[in-house]
Parts: sequence; C-alpha cells; structure tokens
Amino acid sequence: MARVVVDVMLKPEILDPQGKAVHGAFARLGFDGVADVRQGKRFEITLEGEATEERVAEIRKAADTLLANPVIEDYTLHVEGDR
Amino acid sequence: MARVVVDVMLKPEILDPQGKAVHGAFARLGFDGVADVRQGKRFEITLEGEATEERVAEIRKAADTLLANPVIEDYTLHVEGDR
Amino acid sequence: MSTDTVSNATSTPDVEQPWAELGLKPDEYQRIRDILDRRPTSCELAMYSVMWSEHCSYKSSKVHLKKFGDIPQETPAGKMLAGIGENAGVIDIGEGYAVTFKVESHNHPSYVEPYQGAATGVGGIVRDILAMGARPVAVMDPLRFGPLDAPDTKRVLPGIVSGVGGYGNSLGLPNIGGEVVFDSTYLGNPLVNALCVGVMKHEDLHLANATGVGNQIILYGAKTGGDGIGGVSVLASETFADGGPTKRPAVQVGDPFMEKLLIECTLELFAARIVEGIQDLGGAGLSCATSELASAGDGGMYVSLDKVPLRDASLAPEEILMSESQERMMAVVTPANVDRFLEICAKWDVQADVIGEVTDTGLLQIDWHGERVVDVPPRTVAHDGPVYERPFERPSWQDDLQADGAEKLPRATTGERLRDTLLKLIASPNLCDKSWVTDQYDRYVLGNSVLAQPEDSGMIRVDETSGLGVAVSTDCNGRFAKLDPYTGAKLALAESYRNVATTGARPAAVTDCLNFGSPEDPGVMWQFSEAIRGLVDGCIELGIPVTGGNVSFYNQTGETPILPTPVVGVLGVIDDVTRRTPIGFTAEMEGHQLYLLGE
Amino acid sequence: MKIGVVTFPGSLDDVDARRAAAVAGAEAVPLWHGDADLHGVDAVVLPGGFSYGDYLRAGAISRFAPVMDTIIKKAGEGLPVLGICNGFQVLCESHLLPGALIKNHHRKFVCKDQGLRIENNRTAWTSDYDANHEITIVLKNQDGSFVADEATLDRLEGEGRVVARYLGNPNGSYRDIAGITNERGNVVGLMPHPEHCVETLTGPSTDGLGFFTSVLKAVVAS
Ligand SMILES: Nc1ncnc2c1ncn2[C@@H]1O[C@H](COP(=O)(O)OP(=O)(O)O)[C@@H](O)[C@H]1O
Repeated sequence: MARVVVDVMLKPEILDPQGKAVHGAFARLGFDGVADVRQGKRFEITLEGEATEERVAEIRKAADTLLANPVIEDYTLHVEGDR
Repeated sequence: MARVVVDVMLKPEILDPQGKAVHGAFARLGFDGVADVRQGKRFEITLEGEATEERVAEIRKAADTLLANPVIEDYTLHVEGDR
Repeated sequence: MSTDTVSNATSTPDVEQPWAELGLKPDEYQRIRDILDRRPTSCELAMYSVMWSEHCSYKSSKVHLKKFGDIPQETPAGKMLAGIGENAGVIDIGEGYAVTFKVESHNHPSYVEPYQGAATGVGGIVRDILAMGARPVAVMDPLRFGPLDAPDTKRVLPGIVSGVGGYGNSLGLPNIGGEVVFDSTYLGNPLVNALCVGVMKHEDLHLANATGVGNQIILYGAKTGGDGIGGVSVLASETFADGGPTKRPAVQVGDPFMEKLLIECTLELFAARIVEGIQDLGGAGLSCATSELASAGDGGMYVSLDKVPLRDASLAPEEILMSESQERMMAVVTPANVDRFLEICAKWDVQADVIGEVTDTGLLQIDWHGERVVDVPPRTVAHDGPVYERPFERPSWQDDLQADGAEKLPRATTGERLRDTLLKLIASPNLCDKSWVTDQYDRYVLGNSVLAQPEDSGMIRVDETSGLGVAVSTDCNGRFAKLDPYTGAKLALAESYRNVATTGARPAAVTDCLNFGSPEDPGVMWQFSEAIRGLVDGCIELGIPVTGGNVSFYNQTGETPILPTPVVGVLGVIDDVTRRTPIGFTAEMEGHQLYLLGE
Repeated sequence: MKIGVVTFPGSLDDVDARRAAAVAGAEAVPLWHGDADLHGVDAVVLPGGFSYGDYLRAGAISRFAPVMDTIIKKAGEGLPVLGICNGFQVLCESHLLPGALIKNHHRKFVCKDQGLRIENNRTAWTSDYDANHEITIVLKNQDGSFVADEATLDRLEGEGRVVARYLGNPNGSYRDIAGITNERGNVVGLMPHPEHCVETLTGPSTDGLGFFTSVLKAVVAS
C-alpha cells in the first residue's frame, strides 16, 4: 500500500487568521524569533496497491477539485518515500 | 530565514470525521482504490534567521505544548530543505 | 519604483491613464480632470474610480432612491434619529433606547467564493451597525439560490450557509431569521443579503464625520493586505519597474475572531466617550473612509499612508487606498484622548495607529514616502459622483406574462389529486423545512432571543427589566415582483409588516435590499423604478419610513436578469416581550377558538 | 455567594452565564483572562464561545491565559469549576479533565434542543438533579465530539464520572458522552449549554438552572 500526501496551504497573499492566532500565541508563550506562521491542511491518502502514475494523476485531479480550493489555496503533492 | 514544518495528525485510533468525509467524496467522484484518508494540520513556521539546533528545540517544545494535543494527536517536525 | 505624485501629475498632463480599465466612462474621467484642473495622480484615479462605481456612488439608483424622502420621516414608535445616508438608520424606541438595523448584499463575492463571500458579508453589515454606536444584537440572512438540484448550487449553497454561520456564530450574534428561496434565475447569481440589528442608548449615537481641526485619525483593527484589489492592480503595475506587483487576490478572507475583538474594543471606546467620529472600512476601504469622514465633517484631512500597518509590504499606495481588507475601523479622536484610545485597543489585542489628522484645508491630502499623492476636495470623491438618469421602459413581454393567468392551469378534481398537489407543494424546496440551514446557526447566544426559527419574525429582548423588545422580519417573493414589480414590492412590504405585526410588535421602520439585473437594461430599470414606487406608496399607506438599505445591480447571466428581488425588512417595537404571540399550536392551547381575519 | 465567569478573547456566552448565575441567586463576577486574580469567587464558570477563534484547536490557546494558572491550582484544592462547551474544551486542553473534543462527525456547526440524561448527580454542579434525570437543553457547537482512548473511557465509566449522556448522539461523541467530571467531582465539563435554559422566554426549557443552583448548595455545604 502506497501513501500520497497532499499539503494544502492558503496562497501567500491570502489572510491566514489561524496562522496569525498561532503566531500570536507563540509570542505570548515566549517563543521568540518567529517571523511568520501559516497553517494549512495535510491529507494522507493511503492507496490500495501501488502509486502508479495513473493513480497519482487521479489523486492530483481530486486535489484540484476537492482537496484544495483554487480560489484561495495552493497545494503540493508527493508520494511518500519519494523524497 | 529558515522554515520549520510541523505536521500534526490525529492518532490512528481516533476517528477522523474530516478524513472520512474526504474518503467518501473520493468514492462518490469515482476515484477508486483509496484505502483510507486522514486529514491533519500543517504548520509552516518561518524563523527570523537560522534554524539552529536550539531554535528547533524550542519549536519542538511549542509543538509539544501548543501545536499538538498529545491526548489525540501525533506530530512530526522537520526543517525545510533537510529532507 | 516611481510614485505618481501631484507635482508629477501637474507636469505631465498628457500621460495615458487606464481610466477605462478601472470602469470610468470618458466623460467621468474628463470630469475628474475638470475638478482637479489637472490630470489625477494614479492614487487619485484609484479613489475616484472606486468611489464613483455603481456600488459606492449609487449613480443609477440615486434619482429613484430620492423618492424614499417623500415618505413622512416619523415612525409609529418614535423619532428617526438617523436615516438614509448614514451607515444605518436609527430609531427611537423609547425608555432611552434606540435601535439601528440595515440589510446589505454580498452577492457576487459569494458566487466567487461562497464561504468567504457570505462570511465577509455578515462581517460588513455588523461593522456598519457597530459604527452607529450600537451593540450588534442579532443577524438575519435572506438567501436566494439556483435550482436545488443544479450542480453549482451544490457548491454555492453549503458554502454560503456555513459562511453565514461560521462568521455570525463566531461573533456571538443570534441568527433570528432569514429566507431560503430557489429559482433558476439565481443560478450564477446567488443572493446573499445580510441584516444586522443593533441596540444603543440615545447618547451613544455616533456619526461618521471628521470635525475639530487637530483631531487625530486612528486606523484600528486588522492590518491592510491586498484583499479585493484585483482590479486596481492595473494602476499599481505601472509603478513597478519590472514585472508588475505580486499576485493580488480578488477575494477577501474574513477573520471573525478579529471582528469580535473589534466589537468589544469599539464598545469600550464608546463607553469611555473618546470617539468623536467613526466609520467602518468596507468596500473601497481607506478611499471611502477618508473621503466620507472628511466630506461629512469640516472637509479637511491629512493622512500619511506610510503609517498604515501592512500585512503585505509590497503594496503600492494605490493598493493601500483601495484594499478591502476586512475587520478595520477608522476613528476621529482628540489629541488628549489618543493615549487612552490606544490603551483600550491594546487591552483587546487590537492594533491601532494614528495615521493622520483633521485639517482646515478643505482638502483630503495624502502623502506617501514624504510626497503628496492625493490632493482633492473630499466631497467630489464621496458625495458628488456622477448621477445617471438611465432610460427605463416597461418590457414588451410584460403584458403576455400578466395575461398568462393561473386560472388556465389544470385543477385537481379529486381528493387524491388534491392530496398529490399538496404533498408536492410542501415537499418543494421553497416550502420545505429549512432546518438543514437554520440548525447551523446559533439562535440562543446573548440570551435575548424571544422568537427565532421557525417563527415568522425574529424577536429580541432589549431590556430585561421592562421587557421592551424589537421584532424583525424579511420577505420578498420575486415571482410576484416579476409579474408586477410595483405590486410585488408592496406585497413584500405587506408580508414583512404582517409577520412583525402578528408577533404582537408594532411595525415601525423599513430597510430594503434591492437586488436587480443590469441597470443598463431599460426593462430592468423599469422593474427597479416600479419597485421603489411600490415601496414608497406602501410605506406611505402603512405610515412607516425607509431608514436605509442597499442596491445590488448587475445580478444577471448574459441577457437574463434575476427575478426582481426587492427584499424588505420591517422592524417593529413591542413594549413587553412576554406578551409576544408565537406561531403554531401547542398543547396548552387546547379548547382555544380559531378565527380567520381579512378577506 | 459569588460565581465568577471568565471572559477570554472570543468568549460569547459569558453574558448568558452571568445571567444564569444571577437567576439562580448568586452574585455574578466577571473575570478577565489576563488577570490571575479570582477576586474571591466561590465557583468559576468557563463559558462557551470561540476563544481565540478556536483557530488552532478549540480551547488550545486559552488554556495558557494567566487566569487559568490560578484556576488550575484552585481546582486542585476543590474550587467548583464548570466548563461549558468552549469551557469544556479549555478544561480538557488544561488536562483538568481527560479526553478531548474534536470536530462533530457531520463536520457542521449544530444548534438544537438536545435531550440529556444526568448520570452523576453527586458533583458540585449536578446535585439538584435526580439520578437519571432526563433534561432538554441547548446544544450548539462545531467541535463537540468527545473522544478519548478506550482505557480512559472505561475508567470514566467505571468511576461513575460520566456526568451526562446524550439521548440520541448529535455529534459522534464516544459512548454518547456529553459531560464528565474529575475524581473529586468539583470540576465538570459539559458540551451543551445549561445557561441558555434558565428562562422559558428565551430558551427551550428551564432545565439548565439546576447546574447553577447545585453549586450554590455545594458551596454552602463546604
Ligand atoms: N437563511 C435563513 N437564515 C435564518 N433563518 C431562516 C433562513 N431561512 C429561513 N429561516 C427561518 O426559518 C423559518 C422557516 O422559514 P420558511 O420556511 O421560509 O418560513 P416562511 O415561509 O414562514 O417565511 C423562519 O423562521 C425563517 O425566518
């Protein structure tokens, strides 16, 4: 069984209230030296069988339509173990 | 400026309603052959300056106390570019 | 990177400017040149173009909206303390209290990005109410969608509903009513209208003006980012030496947590009596807030754009002026009170910066990096925009439509058929149970919701001791309005009025959101003018004024406009909420008699 | 008799909790998250809302507020503490109560009148209810699904620390759990909102009042 990971982040120019709140909490808790925090989503998709090129292309299509909202989000996709 | 990434996932024994919903949507859209989907959070933390060992240890502490709830979640941490 | 300063504009009169891309007509651009007696700088061009847009200037609707002034301005409950032209209308409801309420649209943004569009729609109307000096106490959301089974409705509807809920629930504002209506013309043009009600004591009333030379201008709330400035980037790109600016998002993302802090912080500032004038930042952002505050005040204001805290350091001055970043407010404060003001903001973790001051120049003057980039009479930006007398004409198909009466439809002749018809009716999306929507909204928070779904009106307790309260309903049947916009608008008003009256409250005032197709279509303009005529006549007959509202044009796909949709909100006052009349029949009512009133 | 109600940035039902305390006959004292002093209150309510926007995890950031340091210490000494909804989440994040609350299994915010069974009427906050008393109170949340590992759940049940259970599971909570207590019975976390159910005019019932009258008796008795 192979695993495909899709990381979805808000585009850099889009306000990220969640990241902002975490950044604020870092500061209050005394974790200094943090310039920015962005919070996104991580999907771990376990396939039945191999991560063939075709299957990965399918998942990529799903990422485009389902996992990420292209209006405000970007995503990256990788097969686990591949990097 | 260095970037530390913290990936937080629900522990395997905790039901993941969001992952389950995505899994269901995969099936409805005709993407077969998916055994499981889990949805977690990804934090991209940009440091002012280098990712020294000491700084990374601090972020790890923040992950233990703030970014992940050890009762239900596990996390992994890596410095970007390091893998 | 060069900045287009006023002196640069004076010395280079023939520079080509992208006024057309910004939506200005040739004569409008010429008018700006006449006003300034030179070409505008790119910052000035940005300000005029957005403030003279349909959305901000009401240029197509102004001549019609004026007719609301023909309605007597007294309400059956009490005096109107602020009316059309202010951020929201305010009426005296007795016992020293005043209420303010208004409905606004956020239609197109909700089509582009349903969750955020709807969320920021709620955020915007709540800030309008807050800016009057009131505590927001309830929201409502009249919604319109394409057919329930259309694929795009599956994208738009859940997003909009969770956006309305996500934002309103996070602010702790009970949702006390709304509408969910389906019609094919709303496919591609969903309507998201959001209404907010606020309560204040008379002495808390605040207006949007900048008076008192030397008073300080404070911008507080969220930092300014590139939100919602897709369009102006044509301007900014000219000031970037190579490659143009980085991407600018056309959608705004809301931060309801920030807005909640903004509400509590602002109410504490009011209570401390240190706010001379205040304005929320909505559409057109700083361009609107600075020019409107100055124009409604003594006329002069100086602003240093370098003082505006930025989320994105690469923003050009034009973009800073146009940014529609959410959750920001602007206040006018005497120099002596500035420290106290900043202290209260710090308590609530709200960023606040002095960015300028009230002057006696009669001009709105804005600097960037030490150079003047805006130098204009603020009235010409905010209040003296173009006014159009658009042609209107009763559509040729109107007669046929009206002639095609319901009496031609086949009638059920047997009990069985009648039963089928009834079942079909109550199972239809427009009539069925709406709890899939309303269960996602908090109707209990604040503990003053006397009536909420499934009631015909929402009702809020204003005073716990006396029981004074208000009821609000919103209604509109767009199909009636299409058959006959004049009568349709009257019917919307009458329905809303009845819904309020049946709770036991006395209807007192009207707000309206006029959702129509393109004003450049004479048929649509006719629908619009007829609807206003209907509202005016209806209000005069009922004896209640229109205290404010909103117009949304260009809701159409190709040549097909939406059903004319004049959503009417009526607010009523009840002396004692314990005497409200809920709908429905309960066990305690057994033995009561039923009466049918009216013809 | 003073009941303190904490306001965190983003608290929403603090006003309601203060009203409910007053209706029950207590003096309601507003407490501020940034102030470690409890101002002599006899019991504390952590109210509902979306503190810090619920952005990281519900309750995760609030638990680090200065007022929580004092509350955690005093709770250990027996101070009655009730966490409602977001307050329950804060109590779990603070490890005053076991388990955690995650997103509802249907992933939507839900607001409804919910049936509950009070299973433990020996806590500081539930003594005014009969054992197995069935009540209807308001449920409204986004992250209301109670989860914990099997061992923790077994221990909670074994020690009778399940305070309330849903009649009809509205959010996927493990074993229908709506509220739990600590060993000592002074700290209670509850997902639904008793503070919205103290007046028939504005709530579906007055079934929530018992939480507030119970604690008055608990304080007087101690
Ligand atoms: N979008 C909405 N937001 C909030 N409440 C709504 C919404 N749509 C409908 N409701 C409420 O649900 C109830 C039932 O709505 P509806 O079936 O349209 O009733 P009616 O036809 O009597 O107006 C009413 O109380 C109404 O205010």
